[in-house]
Amino acid sequence: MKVHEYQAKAMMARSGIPVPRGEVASTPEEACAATSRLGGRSVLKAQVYAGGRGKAGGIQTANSPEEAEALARGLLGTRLVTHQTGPEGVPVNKLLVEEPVSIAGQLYLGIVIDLASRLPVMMASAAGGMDIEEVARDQPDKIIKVHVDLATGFRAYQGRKLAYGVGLRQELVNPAAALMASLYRLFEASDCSLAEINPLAITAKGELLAVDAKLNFDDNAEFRHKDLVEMRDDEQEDPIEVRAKKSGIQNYVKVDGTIGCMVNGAGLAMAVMDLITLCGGRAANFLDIGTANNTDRVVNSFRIFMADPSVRAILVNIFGGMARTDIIASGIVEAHRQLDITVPVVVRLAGTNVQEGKRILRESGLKLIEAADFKDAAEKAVAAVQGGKVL
Amino acid sequence: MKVHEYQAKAMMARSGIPVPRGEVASTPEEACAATSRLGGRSVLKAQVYAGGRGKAGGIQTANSPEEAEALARGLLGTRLVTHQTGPEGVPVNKLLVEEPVSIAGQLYLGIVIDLASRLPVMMASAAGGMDIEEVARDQPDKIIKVHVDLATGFRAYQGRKLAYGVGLRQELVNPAAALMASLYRLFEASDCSLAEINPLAITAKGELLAVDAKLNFDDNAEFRHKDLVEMRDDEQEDPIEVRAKKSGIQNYVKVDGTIGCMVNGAGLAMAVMDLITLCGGRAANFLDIGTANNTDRVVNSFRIFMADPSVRAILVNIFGGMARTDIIASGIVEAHRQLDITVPVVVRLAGTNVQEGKRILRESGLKLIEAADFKDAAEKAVAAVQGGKVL
Amino acid sequence: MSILLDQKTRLLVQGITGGEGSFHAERCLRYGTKVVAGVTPGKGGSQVAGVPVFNTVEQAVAGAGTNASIIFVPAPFAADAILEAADAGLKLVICITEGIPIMDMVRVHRHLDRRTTTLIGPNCPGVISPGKALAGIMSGDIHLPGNVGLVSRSGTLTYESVAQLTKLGIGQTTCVGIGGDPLPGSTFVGILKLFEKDRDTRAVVLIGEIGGTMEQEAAEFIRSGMSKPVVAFVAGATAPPGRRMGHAGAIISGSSGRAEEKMEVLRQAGAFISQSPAGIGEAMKKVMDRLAQ
Amino acid sequence: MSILLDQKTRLLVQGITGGEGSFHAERCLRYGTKVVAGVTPGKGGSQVAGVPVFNTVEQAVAGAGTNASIIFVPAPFAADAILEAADAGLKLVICITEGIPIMDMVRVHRHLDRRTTTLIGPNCPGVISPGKALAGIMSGDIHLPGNVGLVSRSGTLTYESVAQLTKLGIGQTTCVGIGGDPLPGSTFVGILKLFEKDRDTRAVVLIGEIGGTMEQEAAEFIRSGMSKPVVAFVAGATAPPGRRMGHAGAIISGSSGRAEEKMEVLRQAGAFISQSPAGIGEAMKKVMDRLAQ
Repeated sequence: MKVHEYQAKAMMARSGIPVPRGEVASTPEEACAATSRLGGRSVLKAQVYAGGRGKAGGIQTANSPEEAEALARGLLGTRLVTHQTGPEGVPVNKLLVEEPVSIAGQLYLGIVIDLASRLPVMMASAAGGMDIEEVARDQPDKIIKVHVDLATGFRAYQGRKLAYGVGLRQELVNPAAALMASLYRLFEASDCSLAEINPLAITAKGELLAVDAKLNFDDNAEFRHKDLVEMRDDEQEDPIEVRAKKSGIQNYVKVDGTIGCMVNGAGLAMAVMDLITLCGGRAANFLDIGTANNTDRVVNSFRIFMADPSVRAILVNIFGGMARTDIIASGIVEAHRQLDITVPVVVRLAGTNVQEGKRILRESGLKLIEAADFKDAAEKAVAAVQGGKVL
Repeated sequence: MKVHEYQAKAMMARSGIPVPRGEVASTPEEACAATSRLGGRSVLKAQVYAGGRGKAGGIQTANSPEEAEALARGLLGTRLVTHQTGPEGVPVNKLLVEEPVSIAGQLYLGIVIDLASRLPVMMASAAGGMDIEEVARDQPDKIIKVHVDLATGFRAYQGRKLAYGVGLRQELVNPAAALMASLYRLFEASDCSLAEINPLAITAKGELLAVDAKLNFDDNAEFRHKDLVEMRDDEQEDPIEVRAKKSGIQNYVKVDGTIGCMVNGAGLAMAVMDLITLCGGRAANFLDIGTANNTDRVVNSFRIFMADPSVRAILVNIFGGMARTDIIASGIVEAHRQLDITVPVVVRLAGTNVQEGKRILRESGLKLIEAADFKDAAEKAVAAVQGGKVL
Repeated sequence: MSILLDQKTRLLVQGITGGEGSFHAERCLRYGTKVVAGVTPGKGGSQVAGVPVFNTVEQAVAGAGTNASIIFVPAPFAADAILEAADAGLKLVICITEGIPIMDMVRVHRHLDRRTTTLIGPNCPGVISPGKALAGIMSGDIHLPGNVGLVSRSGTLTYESVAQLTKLGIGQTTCVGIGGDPLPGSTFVGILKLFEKDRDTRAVVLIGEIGGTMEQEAAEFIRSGMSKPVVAFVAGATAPPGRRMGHAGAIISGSSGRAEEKMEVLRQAGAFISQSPAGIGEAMKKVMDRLAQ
Repeated sequence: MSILLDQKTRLLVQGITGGEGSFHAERCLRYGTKVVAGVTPGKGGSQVAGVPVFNTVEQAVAGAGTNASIIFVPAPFAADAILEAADAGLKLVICITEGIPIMDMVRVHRHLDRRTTTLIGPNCPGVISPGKALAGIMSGDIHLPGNVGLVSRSGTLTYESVAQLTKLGIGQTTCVGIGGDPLPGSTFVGILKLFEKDRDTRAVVLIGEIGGTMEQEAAEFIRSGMSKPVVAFVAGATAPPGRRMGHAGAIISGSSGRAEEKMEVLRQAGAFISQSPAGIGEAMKKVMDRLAQ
C-alpha cells in the first residue's frame, strides 16, 4: 500500500530525518493561511498516489498567501493526469504547502528488498531528482548500493561508503550516514517495500533535507501496522480494484480486452489470459479468486464484470485443489439470480468436488457454455465474443 | 557493572515485565509510609550488590507499618554479610519495600552470552529460587536453553519451548513467551552481561511476577549507556578497587598474599602471580596497569599497595610494547617522592625504551632491587618478604 | 526413486488443528503419506484424524520421529513456524501459507544460512511423489507415478499441467510447487539439481512466471549442468508491465522479467518451450517419445 | 614460510591518524612491513609517514591494493571497522583495540559467518612473522626468524615467552596473539591448524589462560590433528575463582576454566607442559633438541 507524501514525511520526521516545514491544506483558505505561517511564500504539492506530478502541473510555487489561495483553488478538486496515471487521472483532494527550499544539490536515496541477495539494499546516487529506474538503466554506475545484514543492522561505515560515493563533502558525511540509518530503521520497523527520498537535497545553507519522500508498504504486513492501514486513501486507487479488494478479491487488475476472466490461482489466471490471446481474443482483466470457498466472492466477480462495459463474455476456469468447485458452481448460480448477466458465460470446472459442481450447474437450468479443459474454454470464450451473443 | 534490584525492576517494568508494587526507602519513616501505601504489610529487601541476602537476614516481612519501621531501623545503616561478600559485608543504605506476594510456583529465567555459540542464550528452569549455578552443576537437565539469532531476534516459538519446558500451564505459555521477548529486548538494548529473574513467580492468582531481578551490564558498553553509569552505587564495591578504577587502573583484584604486584598485561600479571607462588610466596593482588603511559597510574598503584597493610614487598614487572618503560621508571621515582614507601621494591623492566628506563632508576638514587627477568623478580620479591626488610 | 518425499517421509503438520491444516492432513493421510504428528501450540495431547498433536515441533520430533514438515499456520505466525521446524532439525519444510511479510522471509533466509534445512514455499501447493507420498494441497488423483519431474512457481497451473501429462499417460516422479513468493525457499535451480541426480526422473517440466530472474538462472543451469530434457512454459506473456499479478513475484520490472525473454533464454539453453499453457503435455509427449527411441 | 603474514602482505592501518595508529604504523614500516594504506574517515587524501590515507577501506583496497588490515580504531567504532574491512573483501583483519562491547562482537561474528575473513583479536598484540612482516604492537627486536610457531591469548606474556625463545636461539615462523577477549575472532585450534600445515613450522608454543574452554578444544586438536610438538603454559593457576582478571575471557567459572585442569588436559593430549611461565623457552629447547636428533 501507499501513503501520501505528507504522511511519509511525517513518519520520516518522527524518525529524525529533516524535512521541509509544511502543512496539509484541503481548502484554498487553508493553503493561504499555511503560506502566511510559512512566511508568505510556499510550494503547493498535489497529494496523489502517482509520480510525475511536477511535469503534470501538480507542483506550483506561490509568492504570496493570496497567490497560494488562487493556485490551490485551481488544483483542489481537479484530477491530475501524469504519465503514471491513466487518462482519467487521480483526484487532488489535499495539498502539501511547504516552505520554498533553495537547493544547491540533489541526491537520490532509496531502500528496497534485493531479491537476489535476499537482503534489504540501500541505494544512493548523485543523480538526484531523476527517475531512478532511468538512471539504473542508462548509468548504472551512478548508483551505489549497500546490503544490510539483519544481524548487524545498517552500519555507519555503510553510510560513509554511500555518502563519500555520491560525492558529499566531509561535513555532510556523518549527518548523511545518520540520516540513512534512520531511514533504514523506519524501513525495517514499518515493513516498507520502498522507502525513498528523491531528491535528498543539499540546501543552500549546506544542510540535508528530504524534499520529496515516498513510502510504500508490504500489504502482507498490514496485520501489524493498523495505523498505516488507516492512512490509506482509497480515492487514489482504481475504484473497480478497490471494490474488488473490499469484496475479498485481493488480486484484480483491469486490462484492455473484452473477456472477463475468473480463475483460481495467479499463475493459472495469467496462463488463461495468455491462452485467450493465443486464441485470438483479449482478456478484460486478471482476476485470481483465490481459494474462495464462499459464493460471495463469485457473485462479486460477476458484479465487477457486468459493471465493466468492455466485458462481452465471461470465462470461468477453476481447477479445484484447496478451492471447491461445487461452491464456485453455487456462486455462479447465485450471481445469475442476483445480477442481470447479459453476456455469454463459459465455464470450465475441474478438480475438487467437480461432479457435484457440474451437477449444480446442470440442474440450475442456466444457459452456460461448458468447456472440457482450459484451452476449450478460451476458444469458446473468444468465439462467444466474436459471435456477439449467448449461444 | 551492577545495579540494585529496585533499579533492575524499574527497567524491567518499563520493558513490560510485571514486577511487584514497591517503593525504595532510605529511612525507617519512608519504609513505614511505603508499607501503609502498600496496604499495611510489606517485604523489606536490603539493596546490596550481593546474593544470599535472604539467609543473611537481608529480607524481612513486616505485618504493619510500625513493624516495617522497626525492621528498617535494624537494617539501614548496617553492613550485610552474605556468602558472596567478604567478612566486612556491604552497606545497607536503601531498602526495597514491596507488597507481599503469595507464590504458587517459582521459575528461573536468565540471559547471558554463550561463548561457545557466540550468541545470547536464554535459560529457563523449573528450579526457580535456587542458585542457578548449583542447578547447572547438579541437575543440568533441569535447565532449558535457547539461542537467539540476532538476524531474527527472540522468537515466539523459543518462548513457548521454554515455557512448555518448565511445565507452565497453557494459560501462562503465551504471557511467559511475551515476558521473555521483553527481557531479551532489554538485554540486547542495554548491553547486559546478565539479565536474570529468579524467581519468576507464579502467584496464587495465577500471574507471572518478577519477584527478584538482577541486571549486570557490560563495562565495555558504558559509553553508550550514560544513564546506567549514573546508577552505579560505588559504596557497594570494594573501596580499594573503586579507588583503583577511579585512578585509571581498570583491573585490580585484591587477593590474600603479601607481595604487591604491578604488571602490564593481564596474562603476564597472572603469570607473575603464578611465578611468585612457584617461588614460595603469595601475591597480594592482581594489577594490570595496562599501557599506562603516564606516571599517575604508577603512583596510584604504589598508593594502593602502601594502603594495604598486608603488602610487605612490591614487585614491578613491565615488558614494554605499547607501554614505555621510561615512563614507568619515572612513575616509580615519582611514587617514592610522593609516598612513604616502607617495603622493598623489586623492579624488572624490559622492552620499549628500557635503556632510558633503567637510566632513570639508576640516577634516582633510590634503593630498588633490580631483577634481570621476571623469574628473577619473583625470586627476589619472595626473598625480600622472607627477609623482611629492604636489602 | 523420487526427490524430497517418499515412503520414508514421516510428515509433521504444523497448524494441524486449523481448518486447512486438518483438511489437508486427512487428504495426505488418505493418499498414503505417513502423517505421524501435528503441532498446534496449546493443543498438545489432542488428536486430529488419529494423528497425535504436540505443542512444539521439538516435542513432535521426540515423540513421533518426524523428519519433514508441512505448514498451514496463518501468515502472521508462519515465519515463526518455519524457524521452529528448522531449529528442531527437520531437513524438509514445506510452507503452504500465503501472505507472509517479505521482511519475515528476509529474516528466515538469513537464519537458514546456517542450517541444512530445505524450505519449499511459502505460498506454494507443496510436493507430491505420486504413489508414494503427498505433502501438499494438490489432488492426488490427477497424478500418476512415472518418470517426469515437475517444478513450478504456480499452484493451479501445475494442476493443469499435471492433468495434461496424466491424460497422455506420462507419470511423474515428483512434482514440486516452489511457490509464487518473491523470496522462495527453493529455486528452480535447486530443484533441477535434485531431478538431475534422481535416477528415475528422465525429463522435467518447468513452469515459470513473469518477474524476477529465476528462469534465467534455471536456463544457465540447464545449459551447464542438466543432462535431462526440460520442457518449459512461462506464464504472463499478456500481463501488463509494472502491475502485481497476484503472486508477489509476478511483477515485471525491467526487460529481464518479461515472459517472452524468459522463454527465449530457456529455449537458447536447450529447453523445449511450450508456447501455450495447453501444450505442455504434448511437448513432453514428444520428448518422451524421442527418449524411448 | 610462515602463516597469515609474509612479504606479500600489503597492510592497511585502520585508524592510522590516531596516536596509537600512527605510532605503530611507523613501527611496522620500520620493521619492513609493506604498510600501503591507512584509513580514517574524513582524513582521506592526507599522509601518515608517507602512507596514503583513505576515507573508506573500499577506497584503500582500490587505491593501494591492500590485502590485510590492522585496526587501532577506538572501541566504540572498532566493530564497525572490522565489518568494513570484511565487507571490502580483506582476508586478514587484525584488531588490536581493547574494550569492544561483547554484543558488538556477537554481531560481528554473526556477520563473519558468511565471509571468508580471518579475524585475529580483538584485544590482541597482533601478528609477526619475524624477518618478514609485523602487523602488531610487539617489539620486532625481541624476535628471531626460525621454526617455532607461537599462539597466545596474552600480550605481554607472549613477549616474555618470545624473549625466552630468542635468548635460547630458537627463532619463530609466526607469533600470533589471538587476544584476551571472551569472543576472539580466531581460536587456538584455528591457528594450530595453520601451523600444522606450514612447512617451516616444526613446533608450536601455546600460551593459554584461565576461563573458557579454548585450551580444551586445542587439546582435542593436538590429540587428533597435530603431528608437530606443542609446548603449553596456562596462566592463572593462582587466580581466585569468580573474579575477572583483566582479560574478559579470564574468569574462572566451573571447573573447566581452571588452569590446572587445562594444563592436565593438554598434557594428556600430548602437549609438553611448562609449569612455570619462566620455563617455556627451556621446554621448547628440549623439544627442538629432540627433533634435531
